[in-house]
Amino acid sequence: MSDTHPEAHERWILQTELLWAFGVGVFIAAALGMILFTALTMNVNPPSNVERINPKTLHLAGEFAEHNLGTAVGSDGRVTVRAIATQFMFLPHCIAVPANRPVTLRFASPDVIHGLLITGTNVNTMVVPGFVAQVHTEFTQTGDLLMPCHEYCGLGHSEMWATVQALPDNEFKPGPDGRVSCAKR
Amino acid sequence: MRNVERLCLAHFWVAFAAFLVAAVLGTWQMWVRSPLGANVGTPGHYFMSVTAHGVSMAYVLTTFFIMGFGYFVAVTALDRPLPGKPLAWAAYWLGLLGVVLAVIPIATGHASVLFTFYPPLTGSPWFYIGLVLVVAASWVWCVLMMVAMTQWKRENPGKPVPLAMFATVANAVMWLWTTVGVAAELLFQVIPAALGLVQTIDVGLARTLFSWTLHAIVYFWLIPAYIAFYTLVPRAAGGRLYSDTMGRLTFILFLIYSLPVGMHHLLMDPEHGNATKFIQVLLTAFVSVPTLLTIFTITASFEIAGRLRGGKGVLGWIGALPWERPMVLAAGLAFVMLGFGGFGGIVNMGYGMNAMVHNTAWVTAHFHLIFGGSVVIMYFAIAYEIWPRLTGREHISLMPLRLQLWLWFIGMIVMTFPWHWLGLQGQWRRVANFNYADPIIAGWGPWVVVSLGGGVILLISALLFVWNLAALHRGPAVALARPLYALAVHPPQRVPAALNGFGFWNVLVLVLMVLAYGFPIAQFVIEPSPSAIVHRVQ
Amino acid sequence: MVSDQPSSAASPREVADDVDEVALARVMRMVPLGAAVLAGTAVALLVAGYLLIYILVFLPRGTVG
Amino acid sequence: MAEDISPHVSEPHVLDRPWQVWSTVAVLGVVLSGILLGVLIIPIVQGRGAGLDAYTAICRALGLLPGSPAQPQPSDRTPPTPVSQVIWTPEVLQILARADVQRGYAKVQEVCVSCHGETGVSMSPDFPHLAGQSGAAIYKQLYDYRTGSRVHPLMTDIAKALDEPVIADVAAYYAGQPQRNPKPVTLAESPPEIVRLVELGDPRRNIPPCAACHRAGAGGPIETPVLAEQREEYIIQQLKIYASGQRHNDVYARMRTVASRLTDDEIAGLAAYYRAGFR
Repeated sequence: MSDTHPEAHERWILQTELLWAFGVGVFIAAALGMILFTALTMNVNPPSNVERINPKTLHLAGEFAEHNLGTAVGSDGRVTVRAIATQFMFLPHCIAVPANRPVTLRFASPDVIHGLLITGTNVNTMVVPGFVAQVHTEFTQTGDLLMPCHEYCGLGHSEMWATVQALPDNEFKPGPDGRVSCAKR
Repeated sequence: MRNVERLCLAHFWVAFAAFLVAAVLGTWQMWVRSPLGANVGTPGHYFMSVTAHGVSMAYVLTTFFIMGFGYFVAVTALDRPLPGKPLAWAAYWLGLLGVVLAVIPIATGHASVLFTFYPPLTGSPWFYIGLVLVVAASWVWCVLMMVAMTQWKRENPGKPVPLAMFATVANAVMWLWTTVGVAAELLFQVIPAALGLVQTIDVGLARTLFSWTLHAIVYFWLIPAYIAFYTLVPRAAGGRLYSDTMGRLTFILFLIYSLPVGMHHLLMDPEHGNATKFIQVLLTAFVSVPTLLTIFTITASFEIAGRLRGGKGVLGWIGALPWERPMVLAAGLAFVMLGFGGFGGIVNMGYGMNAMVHNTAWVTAHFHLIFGGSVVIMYFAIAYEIWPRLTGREHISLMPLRLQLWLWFIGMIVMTFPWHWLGLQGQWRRVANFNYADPIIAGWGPWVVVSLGGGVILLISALLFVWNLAALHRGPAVALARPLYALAVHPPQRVPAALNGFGFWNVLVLVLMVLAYGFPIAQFVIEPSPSAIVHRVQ
Repeated sequence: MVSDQPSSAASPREVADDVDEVALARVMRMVPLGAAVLAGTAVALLVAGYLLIYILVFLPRGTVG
Repeated sequence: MAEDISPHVSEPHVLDRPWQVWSTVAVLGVVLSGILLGVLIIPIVQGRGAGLDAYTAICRALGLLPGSPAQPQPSDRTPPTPVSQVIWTPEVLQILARADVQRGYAKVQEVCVSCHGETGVSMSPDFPHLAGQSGAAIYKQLYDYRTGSRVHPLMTDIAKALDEPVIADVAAYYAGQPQRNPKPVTLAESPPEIVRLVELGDPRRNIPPCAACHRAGAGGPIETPVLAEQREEYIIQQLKIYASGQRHNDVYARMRTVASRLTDDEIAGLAAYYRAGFR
């Protein structure tokens, strides 16, 4: 404490704290700045798509009926994957996706909360009954990837996983109906 | 001590008994999911254990420790008897009844829904009612803390409330705000479903209400560790607290910023849009401010102590600190773990980057390091520091205490560092048995075994901790209790009312909660999401 | 149980403290420098690590939205 | 250090004003900048890149419209008939809960006794035992027979003759019939690989444990049937026609997937395990 009045020294201490707080503010701005920069320039968001769907009648008809699941290439060339996360398996069990091309993955759950990630990629979402989970991404690597259910959904949770085949362009060949299924390995 | 010793000891022993059981279960779980424990136990056993581990560590250890420590602070910091002591005992027995009510269905496999309840999975109603009783008991504690402070302020007009008590009441006020979310979810959604009164549940609303509690509750657990940082550690290190005002500001910032940020647990959920998620990420960035202020203020307090003991040069004071004292050692180790855990946290908070780590072992590593590491090691240090005052007996030697703290630190680092690596590889959470034949998972096996090693070290440390405390009941009678609470470089003479009470801050919290959680909850009230059929795990 | 002195004393003398005021005055001329250096580098490392993991691990795994 | 309390320190409430003003400004500033960035700037910039007007992008960011503010929403084509028409709604569950066992018993006497027996113990190997079966499971199978999602030479016509409340009554009646609880051969004697299939499933072949759905209170799908004490031949036959896909009224192919991954002796082993009365 310098010989000045304790009052002045206490104010000096508070000034050092404010200086530190300013430094902390710079660091927080750096972290938030990176988030803002990639959001504005590369559309990097957490996957969110507030699209409601009735989990109880999911299997009857519509987008998530059993026959409509899997990878489909639209007339405009957009690749859309539709899959179901249900107690204790994903349907389809193997999903084929193209590498280095924009892909939209859509999931729904007819029963409880599930969640999924694809190892080595940024595909990650919860699958909440009542909503369609949608992830827009691009697979930057090829090969067989693992897609486990990463949210507790009952006693069979540990056995609930599917395989994702990220195929290079020459192997990703849609059939006449635009559907692509996994290559038998 | 105005005979609250038995009340505090009763709370602490319930807390540490639950802690010991949960530590054993945690280690068993890590063995079962490792390559060494393949085909041991069934998923039923595993998820029963995960539920018990979560409930014991997150609800029983924390709530009872915080209540016990709060009663201790209210009596020693204010130096007056505890108001409504019979009420405190009633709350204790209510909480204990709640714990028993919750543990029975867990042990019989009727509540394997984990401690974060995944509706529409619904357990036995007694499980939820038990937890509500524990929360109700903590509400009584909050009222007693506020009454104690108000009475003290009436008896000492104009004088600043001691920092330890100010922080404890800040924690109580924040906890009352915090429990609104889970109370609404349990009372209006989950318990009616568990009782069979309703057949469906609005899952989107349930997750949003639970997220309201899910983050602020970790600050309810964390603030006692920060009370130790600000009011016990500077004295133990033989120095002064660098700034008392900054201490008050830190606990006020915790009260304000820990509440409106819960939705960063739902970044990967489909039921909220990007806008509300970005707002909550930005607010989450500001919840790191009080922690970063604390790091500076307490390191400065350490520097004062180190220099007073002859530390020279820019960092010479570090070596001069009395590391042989458990409170000082624990604070140092806690800061290291807070650093690594904090790093894990800002990565989780990274808006889009959360997709890289959500629900992977990275998240498990984050909260084991911050809660299991820096907060719980400070719980140990607080227990070691105040046990002599509660039992009237002194530790024979500090060596076993230091050994226990080191083991906890080493175990935590060995357990959680592999988890960070495995999390980035995609290892997902809550798996009873891995398919180690899969080429991707096979690579994880050795790292899981390394983290199992860390788990075993933690178990040894947990056993040693309870042994140290139990042994102290038979230690030699203590001669004279050293003064406990730290003194600031400038003890506060006058403090603005804003830094001496919470009236104004509650208004600010209300405004923040309306801005941050208003729309997300309103969207379910305006148009409920399609409900899901209840799946009973009973 | 030996009663404990309150920490809310108006003036420091009321609370026994083994800190000598003159030594404290001498020490306080240097104090927050060491803390600023240590805590500053720690926080800088944290944020640098955050930015590195964002650029080197997260972004190469493909965009997400 | 000066000892006196300096006189010019003003009263607390005067000191208070700046604290309240500055803290409100700071906190509201943080939140409003968050709202400005999150609700306006990011969605509008991202929307422009995806060809969305500002209003749509903001509504998508807030969650008032489905879709991401940064990507066009994929279109969709609807496919042909579903696998099963049963919908588990609160109303259906109420019908099951309020089923009248007496009326069910009367209909059982009239129709079901000849094959399934009065107490649910069936007369021949190719008719399943129904004693103690889950009410929801019987309800779903009868409903599937009625809608043609499942076909059987006898059951299709019988189910078509029953309307929904009576189905619930028959289901409730048989669900109420006590199982014989034969003293099961001890767990130790049943082959370990079968016990492991029931308790742990097989992570390698992505088969979840049978107990994860079929054990009471496991929290699995609502329509999961009870397998304990079921006829061995019936379980084997059903697993085989699931594997071949001839029977396909299991929602999202849960049983078709599992059955197609089981070997024949595993199927036989599981059938013997459950006939022995294990839960």
